[in-house]
Amino acid sequence: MADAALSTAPRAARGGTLALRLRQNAGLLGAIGLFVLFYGVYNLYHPRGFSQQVLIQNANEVFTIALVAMAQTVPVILGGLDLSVGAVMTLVNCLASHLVAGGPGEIGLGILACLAAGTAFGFLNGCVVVYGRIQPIIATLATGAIAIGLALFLRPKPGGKLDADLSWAMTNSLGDFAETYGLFGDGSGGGQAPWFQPIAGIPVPLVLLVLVAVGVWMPFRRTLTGRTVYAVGSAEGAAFMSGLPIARAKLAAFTMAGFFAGVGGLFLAIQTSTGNADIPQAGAYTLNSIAAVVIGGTSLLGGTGGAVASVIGALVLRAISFNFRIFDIPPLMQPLVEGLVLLAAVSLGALRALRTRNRLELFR
Amino acid sequence: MIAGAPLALRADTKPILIAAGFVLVILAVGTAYTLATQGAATLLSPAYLIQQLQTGAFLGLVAAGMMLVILIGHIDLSVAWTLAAAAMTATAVGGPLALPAGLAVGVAVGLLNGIGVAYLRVPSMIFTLGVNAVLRGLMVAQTGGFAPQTAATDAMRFLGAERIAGMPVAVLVWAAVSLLTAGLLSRTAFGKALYGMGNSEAAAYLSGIRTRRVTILAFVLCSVLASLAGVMLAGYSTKAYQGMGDAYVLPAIAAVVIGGTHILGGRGRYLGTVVGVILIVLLNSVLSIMQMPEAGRQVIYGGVIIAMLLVYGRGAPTRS
Amino acid sequence: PKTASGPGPEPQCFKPWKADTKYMQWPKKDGPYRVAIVNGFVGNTWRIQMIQTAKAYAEQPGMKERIKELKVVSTGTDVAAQLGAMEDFINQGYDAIVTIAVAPDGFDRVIRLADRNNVVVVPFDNVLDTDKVMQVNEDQLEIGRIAGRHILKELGSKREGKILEVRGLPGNSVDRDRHLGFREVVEKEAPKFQIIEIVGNWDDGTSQKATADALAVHGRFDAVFTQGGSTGTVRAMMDAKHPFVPMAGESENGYRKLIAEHAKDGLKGLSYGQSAGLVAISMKAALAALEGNPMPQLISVPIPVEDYTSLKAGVNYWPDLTDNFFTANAFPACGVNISAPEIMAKDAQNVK
Amino acid sequence: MIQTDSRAPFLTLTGISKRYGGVRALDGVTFACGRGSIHAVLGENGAGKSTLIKIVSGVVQPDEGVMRLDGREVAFPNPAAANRAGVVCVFQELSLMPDLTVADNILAADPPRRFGLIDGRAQRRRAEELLASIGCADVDPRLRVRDLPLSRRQMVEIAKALAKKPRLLILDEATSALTAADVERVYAMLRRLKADGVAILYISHRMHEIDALADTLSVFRNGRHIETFAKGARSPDRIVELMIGREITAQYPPKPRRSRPKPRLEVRDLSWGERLRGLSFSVGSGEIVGLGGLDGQGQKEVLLALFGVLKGVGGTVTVDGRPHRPGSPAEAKDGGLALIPEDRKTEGLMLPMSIADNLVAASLKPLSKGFVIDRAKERAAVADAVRRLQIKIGNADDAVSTLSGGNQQKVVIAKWLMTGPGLILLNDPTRGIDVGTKQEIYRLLRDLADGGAAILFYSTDYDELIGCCDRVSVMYDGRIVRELEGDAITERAIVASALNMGNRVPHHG
Ligand SMILES: Nc1ncnc2c1ncn2[C@@H]1O[C@H](COP(=O)(O)OP(=O)(O)OP(=O)(O)O)[C@@H](O)[C@H]1O
Ligand SMILES: Nc1ncnc2c1ncn2[C@@H]1O[C@H](COP(=O)(O)OP(=O)(O)OP(=O)(O)O)[C@@H](O)[C@H]1O
Ligand SMILES: [Mg+2]
Ligand SMILES: [Mg+2]
Repeated sequence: MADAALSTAPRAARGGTLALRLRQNAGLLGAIGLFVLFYGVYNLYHPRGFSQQVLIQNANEVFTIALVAMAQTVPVILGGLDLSVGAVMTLVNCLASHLVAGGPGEIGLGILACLAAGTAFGFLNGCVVVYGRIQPIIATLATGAIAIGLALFLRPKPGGKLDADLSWAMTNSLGDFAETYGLFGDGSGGGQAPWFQPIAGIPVPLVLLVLVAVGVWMPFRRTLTGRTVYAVGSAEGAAFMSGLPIARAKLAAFTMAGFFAGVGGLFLAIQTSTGNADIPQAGAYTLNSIAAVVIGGTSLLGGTGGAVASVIGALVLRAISFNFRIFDIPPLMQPLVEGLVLLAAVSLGALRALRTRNRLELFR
Repeated sequence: MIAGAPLALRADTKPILIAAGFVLVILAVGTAYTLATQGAATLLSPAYLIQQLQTGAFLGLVAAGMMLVILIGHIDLSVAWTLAAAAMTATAVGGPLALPAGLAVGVAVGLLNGIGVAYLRVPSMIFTLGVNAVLRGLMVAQTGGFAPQTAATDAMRFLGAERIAGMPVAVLVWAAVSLLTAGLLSRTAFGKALYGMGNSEAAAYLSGIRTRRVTILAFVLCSVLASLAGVMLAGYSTKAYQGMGDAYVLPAIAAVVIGGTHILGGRGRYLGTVVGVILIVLLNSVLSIMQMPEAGRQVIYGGVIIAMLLVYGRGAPTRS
Repeated sequence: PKTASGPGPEPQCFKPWKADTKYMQWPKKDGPYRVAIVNGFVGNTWRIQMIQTAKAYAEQPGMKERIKELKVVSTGTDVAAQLGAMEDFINQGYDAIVTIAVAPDGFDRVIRLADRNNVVVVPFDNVLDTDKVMQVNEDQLEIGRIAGRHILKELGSKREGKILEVRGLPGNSVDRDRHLGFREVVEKEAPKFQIIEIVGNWDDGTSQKATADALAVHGRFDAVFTQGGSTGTVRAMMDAKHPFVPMAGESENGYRKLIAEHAKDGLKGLSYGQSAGLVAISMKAALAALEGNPMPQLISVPIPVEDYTSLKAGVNYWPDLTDNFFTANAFPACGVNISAPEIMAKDAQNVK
Repeated sequence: MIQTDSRAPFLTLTGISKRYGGVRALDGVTFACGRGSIHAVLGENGAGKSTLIKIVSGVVQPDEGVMRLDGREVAFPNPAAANRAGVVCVFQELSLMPDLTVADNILAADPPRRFGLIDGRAQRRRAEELLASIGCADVDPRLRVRDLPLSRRQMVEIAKALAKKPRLLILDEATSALTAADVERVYAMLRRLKADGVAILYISHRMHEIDALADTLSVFRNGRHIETFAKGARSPDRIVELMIGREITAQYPPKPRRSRPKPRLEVRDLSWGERLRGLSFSVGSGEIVGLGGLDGQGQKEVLLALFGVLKGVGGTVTVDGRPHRPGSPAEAKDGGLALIPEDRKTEGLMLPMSIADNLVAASLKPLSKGFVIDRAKERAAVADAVRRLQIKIGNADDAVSTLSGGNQQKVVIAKWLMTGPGLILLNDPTRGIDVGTKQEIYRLLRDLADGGAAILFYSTDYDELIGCCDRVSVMYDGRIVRELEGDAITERAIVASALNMGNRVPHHG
């Protein structure tokens, strides 16, 4: 039979894996290009460009939005939107301002409680979407309001006091972290161990970011549930027919979103050592998270993309505004310039539309 | 639609009835509160109700436009600054040209949004967000650089604040726009095209519907209605100012959805949007009267939306 | 900075908050200086007026020579971005950072870095809950008290009835302090007044809607205290044909125009100003500190107050100009003489 | 009156009923099917076949009745449960996730795992094996399904079903988009499974497939099980009669014998990127011209190019002597063209909308007076369309998604006939349509042609091209390699040119 011959035939026609990967991730490549451009220019013109201080400062500034963007990504891949990520971030931020203080044990428990709270709120979002059968975008618009309301109950006005050491250690380099807690030392202090020196200059938030991405997102993506998230975003009906665990995937997606947003809120609390139930700020984080997801090349229609890409998107967003501190743009023109650059960045995807020669491919 | 069984409740009517019922519940709760605290049922007085309609008219105009865009499966997050930019432009131009200038802003923004969404095919959620940022930037630059006049003209005052036979002109404008919108949606090719595109853009396109033109028109109408609301709101407050539109975006979306329009497009009746607007305005007012702190307000606001959607939004599980 | 003893320079301008306010002193640096202004939210007239004032002030003789570079950025409502911008300017080697904080707390790290690098950080308007930096503000509690006293005075012997209080942005310390100051006076001297509280967000539209609502429900008030969006509050009363009553509110030009016009009908208004000119005083204070002067940690700027008896067209309000800007802008005691129309309406006459 | 075959039945259904609102999709069905058997399920559109297998595979639940598998009573709340019991279905509506890769799709529900995480490499290897086993080794498992043509997707779908190691395999029109060569490979695979003792339920509207494959046949009509019999026990005419309740005389209407008419559509050097490489052909008024060939040789693109969907089309096209360069379907429609698209679910219909709204979607302008739609005219047009194509509907206000596949397809056709097109493009219009309806559609096409319309007709079904078309242009790799006319249109000729192998005829099997 011809089959046997076919199955063993060399697959000569196939391109290399790398080429295929690149083609399938064109959006992400664009985002990386944008980031290199904006961040490179910023560092080039910064009086202390490419230095540890600048990197630390940038890492601190980027961390929360990067996590909120990761949070947004999972529901987006699922084919929904989570309009509550900024609010959940804020809620955990306020909770942390009550819980993350005291002795090391209390702090540890506090941190766990904060992460659990974010995760739980995300899970509730998932329940509303799955069992309430409400469209995610509108369900989370509503639960977002509830999260903000709870945050306001917790912190009617900004305040609270987080552990100062923790705050310092988490917002500086690994070296400072080790020094603060007397780790990897040679007895006289912390952070002098020779093996430690090469990495001592890395900002802690950057390490955390990588840990969350590699330790949580990457494995999740490779579970059956994670794949189902993609499948549901691609074609929910087909995913159901394929016998995939849809409800579990939806619950997991929103739970992940809550967890990531919670990590972001917790870090913001540690960074500022306070909690603040700031409604406009929550809204800004939510909207920026969507922008970051899009700039990262994830389709808002679901099924494709990834959280790491959204981190890049968030980096691009931040890097745009970094440049305002370097270049002399009249202050009242800055919002306009920022708006135009944002519009241009999100319109990059349009190149695909303009290149598409079969208009039917535009509809999906 | 072709005449169906007249007695059977159409699927898209149920949300409207429920929302209307909820409006009554809100009024009842508010009245119970005022009876308890002041011994009077002020909420049932015509003066109060007309005042709510007056407030609701601006939101109603924005929501009507938003609904057109939501029906085709898009969203317009730029209405906040479209509204403000139109008002600020109208007052800056002043004189008899104020109104046309304000509406022209709406047309321009709508065209930009429409082109971005229909031709560049950038997701509307994000393109309109960018346009919103650009508009804000423009208005900041203009306030700082040109210091224009911000006083509303008499015509704007008339539309926004005055009354004819005790009924605010703004409410009459809203009613007129509502009639037109309802007719547009149910009786014109454009209306059918909106629903068709909301359900399947590819099928609509292959049916020979000029989908790009329809998209652009929907965005233009949305922006024009937002700018009309802006011009009238400036008339109501006698002036235009930055940030006057911020309070209209999310409530407009919420009103449309509470009224039974599907957030992903393709389904919904205009009457629902009107009821949704009234519901939101009343809810805000009653919470304000009860001096509910912001925290409680937010929780109730979110709770109401979820409760409403749980009651009627629980459709069959999506399988497609 | 080290703790120093007063008095500092220009005490009529850099007035310590209280008698026991401590003084701070930075090592003297040679000018001219690089100054950064880190604004948060931009998108209302007050902030724009503030930025314009800062730019104009830096161009004035006496300032121009001492400032090598003035950079203004607005970071939006995001605290992380604001912290990042401040730290960035420290890294870039700026000498002073003037800021309106988006939150009253959370700046510890930046302050620590600034101190390490001898950078002078001056929060104003929305100040920080800390005594580790030099700050410039008007006394918000006092503003509330002034409002309360004015209303009680204008009500004469009436000590019973309803007062409408239109509050500002929920959760903001300015809103809280003004509210507390107001309540302190009214509750002490006229505890029988029922105070109806609504939220106006310091925004004309919100105030107008909320006031209209309150009027429709409560019918009549004997007096009104509106923290901001004052024009909207009055407009709502006029629309509802509510009689004019004693009032206290902000310094918007529109509000003052209405007071001037309707004082004789009973709009016995008081108008205080949280001035956008505070930025100029903050810049001036930053330079004074850089020059090695001992400075009060908390600088109290006099509250510009006018009432219906003291309003003068072309002096403290401008009938022909737009409603939106804030009239109180100049502080002669500090040599800050930029009037609001210069900033906000320089060519309003040309625009018809 | 079930005639069980010699072996004990593997699946038995007793008294199964299912209602959708007012529609009785299944009415007390009692049915059985045995191991090691290929059991064809026949019935016209809407007979309840899909509903039956949806119940068996856990997609929907019956209102009443009992289902037994291997003697034990079972009830499947969802497809996953059915899969676990060894019941696997290849659905009429594709169940692939377009953004996932081929490998991800094939092993979607149960991928190879290491430490709980999906093992990408092992998964790819397994997918390659499965694809090879159905002779589809040319599909790269790393590709996204979105980038595959429909025929390849159906093959992936089949591989996916095999991956679940079925004990009962159901194919619901799973071969409707496959070309003859692929169908052969699927047959081979099915026969292997049959030999291994798998029970197979096979639904198809193509009688020759059933002829070639099935050993047992069951006929359904109006939601009822009519009869089950062994292959050969009934004549084909009798079977059709059982299915549609009446006799069918001639499947295809007679072709008129006449000289070639003046071309209405003339295409010269049509090109589009790599996919169309300079084709020329013409279609005359009153003519039905078929496009044949293996799937994916550019036939679809020809239709789309003519209909204004593709950008950057080269060559000249004239319609009635006037140049024709539509920039959009709207312009094509204005030029008197109609296109029945490939996928009715996404391209032809707005599923949640009413039947009436779908029917008038292409004719809104002529039905309007000024800006306003004339309701009376609209109603009349809808009623007319339903009558003309004998669409089986309850109420014109019901969602079109409630119709069976065949009736949905009729709605698409009716929508376009309402515009009175002079040139009709059809992309596989009878996919998933029963014999009776097919016959109606052929009749209709011929009537339209006789009325002066020019018809260009792409089909994956050779029978249809032979029976229906005045001429057939066979495409290979973006070109027309052969034009057949009159008696020269034979299966042999079509297949030979489709494989572009001159006169050599391939051996199947
Ligand atoms: N979800 C549904 N809602 C309402 N009616 C339905 C639904 N699904 C099927 N039906 C109706 O049930 C009947 C049987 O449909 P089914 O899809 O089983 O037919 P079929 O035999 O598979 O037809 P085809 O050959 O066209 O695929 C039809 O009348 C159809 O209109
Ligand atoms: N939804 C769509 N997506 C992509 N392309 C489209 C879409 N709709 C139309 N087009 C293309 O856009 C162009 C104009 O289409 P259409 O006729 O629908 O719009 P129009 O406003 O009438 O444009 P024109 O003024 O040029 O006629 C054509 O090239 C058409 O093929
Ligand atoms: Mg079927
Ligand atoms: Mg095909």
